[in-house]
Amino acid sequence: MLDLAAANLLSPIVLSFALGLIAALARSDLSVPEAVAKGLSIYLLFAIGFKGGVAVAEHGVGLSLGLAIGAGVAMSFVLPFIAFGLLRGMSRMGPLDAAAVAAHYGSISIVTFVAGTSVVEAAGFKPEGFMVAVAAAMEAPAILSALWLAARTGKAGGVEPGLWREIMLNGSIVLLIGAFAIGWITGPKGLSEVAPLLVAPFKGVLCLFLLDMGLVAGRGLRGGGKVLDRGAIVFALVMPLIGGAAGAILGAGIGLSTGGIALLAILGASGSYIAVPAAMRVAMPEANPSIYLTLSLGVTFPFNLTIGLPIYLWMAQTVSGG
Amino acid sequence: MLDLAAANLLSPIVLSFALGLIAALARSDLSVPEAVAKGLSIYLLFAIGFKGGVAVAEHGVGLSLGLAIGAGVAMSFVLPFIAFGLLRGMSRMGPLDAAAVAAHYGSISIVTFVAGTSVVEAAGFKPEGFMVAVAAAMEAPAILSALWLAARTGKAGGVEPGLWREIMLNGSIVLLIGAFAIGWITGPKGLSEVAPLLVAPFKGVLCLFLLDMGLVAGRGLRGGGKVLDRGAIVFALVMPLIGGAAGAILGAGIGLSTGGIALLAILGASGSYIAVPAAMRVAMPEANPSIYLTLSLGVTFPFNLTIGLPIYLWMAQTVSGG
Amino acid sequence: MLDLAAANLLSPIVLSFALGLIAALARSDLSVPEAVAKGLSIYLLFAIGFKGGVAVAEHGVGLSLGLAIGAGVAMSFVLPFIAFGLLRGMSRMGPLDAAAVAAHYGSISIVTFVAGTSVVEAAGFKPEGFMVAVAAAMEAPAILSALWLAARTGKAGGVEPGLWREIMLNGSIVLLIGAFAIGWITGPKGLSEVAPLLVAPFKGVLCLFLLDMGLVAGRGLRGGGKVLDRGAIVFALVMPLIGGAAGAILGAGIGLSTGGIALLAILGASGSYIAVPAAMRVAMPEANPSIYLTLSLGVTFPFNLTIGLPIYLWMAQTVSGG
Amino acid sequence: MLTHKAKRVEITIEAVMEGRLTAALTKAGVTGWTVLPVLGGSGRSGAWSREGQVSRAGGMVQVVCLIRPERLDGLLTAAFAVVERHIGVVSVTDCDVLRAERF
Amino acid sequence: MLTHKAKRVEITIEAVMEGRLTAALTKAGVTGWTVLPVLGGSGRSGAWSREGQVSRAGGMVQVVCLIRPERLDGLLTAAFAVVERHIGVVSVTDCDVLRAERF
Amino acid sequence: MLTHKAKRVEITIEAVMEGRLTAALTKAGVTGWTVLPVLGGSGRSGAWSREGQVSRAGGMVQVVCLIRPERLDGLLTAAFAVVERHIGVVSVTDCDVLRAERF
Ligand SMILES: Nc1ncnc2c1ncn2[C@@H]1O[C@H](COP(=O)(O)O)[C@@H](O)[C@H]1O
Ligand SMILES: Nc1ncnc2c1ncn2[C@@H]1O[C@H](COP(=O)(O)O)[C@@H](O)[C@H]1O
Ligand SMILES: Nc1ncnc2c1ncn2[C@@H]1O[C@H](COP(=O)(O)O)[C@@H](O)[C@H]1O
Ligand code: NA
Ligand code: NA
Ligand code: NA
Repeated sequence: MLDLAAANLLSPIVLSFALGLIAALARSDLSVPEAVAKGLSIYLLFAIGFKGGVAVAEHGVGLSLGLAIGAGVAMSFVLPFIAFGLLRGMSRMGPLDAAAVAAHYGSISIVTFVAGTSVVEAAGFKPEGFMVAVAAAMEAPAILSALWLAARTGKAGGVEPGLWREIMLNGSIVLLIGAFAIGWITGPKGLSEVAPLLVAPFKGVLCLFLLDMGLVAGRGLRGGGKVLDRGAIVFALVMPLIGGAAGAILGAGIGLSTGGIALLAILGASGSYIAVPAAMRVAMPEANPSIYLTLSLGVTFPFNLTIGLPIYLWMAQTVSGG
Repeated sequence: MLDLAAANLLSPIVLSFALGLIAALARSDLSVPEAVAKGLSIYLLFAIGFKGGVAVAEHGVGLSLGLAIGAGVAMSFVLPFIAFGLLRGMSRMGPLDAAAVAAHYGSISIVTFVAGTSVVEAAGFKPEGFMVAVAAAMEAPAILSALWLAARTGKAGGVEPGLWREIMLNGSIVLLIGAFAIGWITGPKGLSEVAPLLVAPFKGVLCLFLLDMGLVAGRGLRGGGKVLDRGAIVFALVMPLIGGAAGAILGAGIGLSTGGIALLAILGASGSYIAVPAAMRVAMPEANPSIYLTLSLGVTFPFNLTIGLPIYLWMAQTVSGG
Repeated sequence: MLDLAAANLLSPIVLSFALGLIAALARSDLSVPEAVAKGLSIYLLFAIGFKGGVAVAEHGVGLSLGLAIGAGVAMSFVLPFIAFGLLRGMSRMGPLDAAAVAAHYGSISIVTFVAGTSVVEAAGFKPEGFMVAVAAAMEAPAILSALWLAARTGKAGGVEPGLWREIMLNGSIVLLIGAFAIGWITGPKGLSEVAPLLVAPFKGVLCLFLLDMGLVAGRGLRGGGKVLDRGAIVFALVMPLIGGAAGAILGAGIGLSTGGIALLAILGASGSYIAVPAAMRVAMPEANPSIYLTLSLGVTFPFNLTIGLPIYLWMAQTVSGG
Repeated sequence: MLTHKAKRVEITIEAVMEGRLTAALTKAGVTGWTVLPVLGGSGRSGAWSREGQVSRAGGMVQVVCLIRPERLDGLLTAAFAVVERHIGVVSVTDCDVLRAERF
Repeated sequence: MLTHKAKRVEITIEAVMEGRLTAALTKAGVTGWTVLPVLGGSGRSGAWSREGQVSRAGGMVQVVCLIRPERLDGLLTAAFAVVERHIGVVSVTDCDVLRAERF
Repeated sequence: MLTHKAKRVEITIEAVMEGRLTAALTKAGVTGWTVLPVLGGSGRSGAWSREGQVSRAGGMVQVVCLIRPERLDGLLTAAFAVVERHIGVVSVTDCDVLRAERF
């Protein structure tokens, strides 16, 4: 596992993230235009969805897709309760902020998933293609748990119907599922037409995207660092390990391959920083965004990208005996 | 032809468009940033122009280039009169709106041309490289016809000189012709230097671009659908078939190859949604943009992309006996 | 050399620049969105830095890196004084504007460097990979010389500390050096992962970027042409030859390879139009930006790209006897 | 030129709330507004900039409404219901407009 | 600080007309203005947003002019000639400016 | 609705100076502002547009501050020190704000 961790730390992907982080902390004016960053993320979502769909077209799904989605959705519902309990115990965070943070850790980070796929495949494993569908299914349930937790504090407003449509149809879910469907329908023949764009340059694009993630995380840390107490930071390093272990155990339980187990662990371990923050701004505007964004993007994301991914892969190998 | 149509409907390109359309109709917040969409279209125009120029450098032009441009320009002038007559007969549209719509159908859609080139080449035909020059030449003449039609209603303002320069030098014409010239000058050697960017990833980029086209068309349909009566919608499905047939017959008449005939048919069938709308906003501001954009982009474009392209290719095979 | 010049003039890269220039001078509305242009430049900087670092990982550095950086920094300090003297003698420019222009010619243009690398490698030379580090080191020193020159006129404000950090940590320097470091650390293995994005499509991306540079240069010439007298224009054609000769002689003196000598000549010859203008706006707001931008971007950059690059390569071959 | 008295209301609000705000305006009978992008800003909840945002959750927009003076109160009441729990600011200026039939 | 009375004119107009508007302003002797991008809006011709546009025909921009009060009428006349047949709105506000020699 | 008198200050300034301006505002005790992007403009130093810029040196931004009337002078003095040697314009308008406790 140490070899793996070292190899991961010195990969172009992680180093690109580190470059962005350092540049932002040093207050360089280096920046990736918003439109370009969004363009890169469209590319990544389309590519990962498409390739997942093609893998399913090639190898079929069987029962395991349903089981994996069920396991993922259950995790997304349950993890916020664990996170909320930990936060209330470990840090001085109020119940509303704690509920908002908890939502992030039940949901998932698609970039962590993408980077994790790279690591898992580089280590020679072939995860199930349908795991991208599991990722999409795990985005939203955690928000429900968080709203329930917040409602108990009496501070969250009623959830208007518009919000649910917004969450379920948010751009990244639609793109991921849509590209997955296109890949499934067109299969290997379709992939061969678009492979020169979607397959070969993928890792390079991921580097550029992570450069921007580093910049954003660094800017967040510069501004948001002061709102966090020590307990919150420890939480942001421990919670992913709990989520990762949960994913690994569930994955082994439902009989996924080692690669699939690793990806479910990664989904459990990762924290949202796109879909959930947007929902929180609408539904719990009084919760402080600096807290949840800094934890999720500034602490947990770098932890997962550097040290976490090899750990989750090792967990997967351990539980699967592979 | 049915095989071809089915294959086309299930291609990644058409499915990407469908994904965008569905996402917009379902009111997902999925969106491609304006700058990225413009960047993709610059790529597509540059690539298609460049490759056309290289094809001419390899195979020469002869008389046929002049003939094809003449045929294209003539079509662009004449089709608006047919369109105007049909619209006045079939729908309740006023003369000014009808003239504006007519301009769109005389002019061309470069994305339809690009998608058509993919279909034609996938079917094993090698269209003349100079067809991109014909496409560029067909953008503007229809505007003249529409202004003449509108002038008869006494409602179009005088056309200021600045407008003509604007139309002839609009970005997409200049880029297409310029890239064509660069390809012609540098030939296959030049292409080999830029092929890894302009050739292999082309289809993948086209998918992403069509995803955005689907989003834009869907948003337009959501808002603009209510301004259209049934007659106008039927027009938007019949007119491309007329334009396509005209192009196929003219193309056969001047002795183009089967692939070239198909492309001229596609140019005749397609309706503008970039150059002409801009000119209409300046010259006929009283014409309702919802009408012409919804027809051209929301009805005719999807029709052409899905069902039209195989039909025009079949027309070309029929008239050329190939 | 004439062959080389002719081949360069008819390369897709130079023709793309010419297309942009012509389009802008003809007042076409063709434009590349700001965000896309910035995205392309991030790509180019990341790719050139990364490949430089990999080259160093493969071939080592030795003493020559230090020598080359020393030579480059010295040139960047000294060239502004020569430029200032020439400008005050040849044109009617005031001392403040002359100091600002001088800063540009001591500093470097990274796009000229990138295009030059293409030309040098196409001619079969393998420049030292560390030349990108030299390029980064040469950006800033010239600003110091210019501030000193301006201070003598009593017109430049005191330089606040914030400005220095801003210059040293400006985005392009950080990205270039950072990517260089990543390339050095990950070596050929890292490059193989990202090569499909960073290597093969590089020339094509450079074409699109130069299309935009042509557009910007053309727009600048249209507006800024009138502020220049004949002497200033002659300066903008002679100064790069002086800088180029200085670079070639220094490069030979410190024992660089022919390719490395050519790149040092190109760095000496090129004029900044990103880092230095920004610094000038802050530190010398009274200097007229139309003057320095038009000279650097509208006159010297096109000269270098078309005629200059082959000349500097020829200089390098002459002094190295190769 | 003939002008008419009107009010210019400028509402700076989170981008995620734009749709809700314009829906509330529409419901209150306000049919004209213009939305401007915002690059960054500072307020009680600290400073932010567009570049520091990963998500659509982050940015803000500025909604400008020109409205007849007698309709101002309805507009402010509708807008206030939306912005109440959210960060952002609202300002009102007297102005004159051309083509009053449009408002 | 010493300030001077001036007028702030805000013209929201289709992007395709921007060049024509600024040309008309220049002809009327107005030499200072600032152009802001517009993300979307709503008016008598319905709602639109930048994302729903394929073409440069679609968007709008906002042109802001600060001008001495006595020159307002010339500006409005020039602007009106351009916007007359087009969609868009014009508002005028009283303001004070620093550095009046610039106007 | 209950509103309070305030001033709206609009400062159009080079993008490279934005950081210096907001630092000066902060130093003068001003904590609220909004930054808008600018597409282009024209003034004594000629016309420019975002598309004609290669570098961050070129563009401008507009900083809008809503402030209590009694704090206006401090703001203008701070802003003036930054914009003094630079191109750009400053205008001040009377306005009313909701939620005055925010200012
Ligand atoms: N006094 C002000 N003047 C202008 N804009 C403001 C002001 N206060 C707040 N804003 C804007 O509203 C956003 C949120 O402010 P706040 O709710 O105070 O955190 C800020 O980021 C600014 O964009
Ligand atoms: N009352 C208003 N307040 C602010 N902006 C408006 C108003 N009415 C119209 N607009 C702007 O002008 C555009 C065209 O308006 P219209 O000509 O009414 O369709 C709209 O899309 C808005 O951007
Ligand atoms: N009268 C004005 N009204 C609005 N904006 C102005 C005016 N004068 C100058 N500007 C803006 O300030 C910038 C610099 O102006 P100047 O310092 O006069 O060259 C211009 O490019 C405009 O964006
Ligand atoms: Na999770
Ligand atoms: Na047509
Ligand atoms: Na130089």
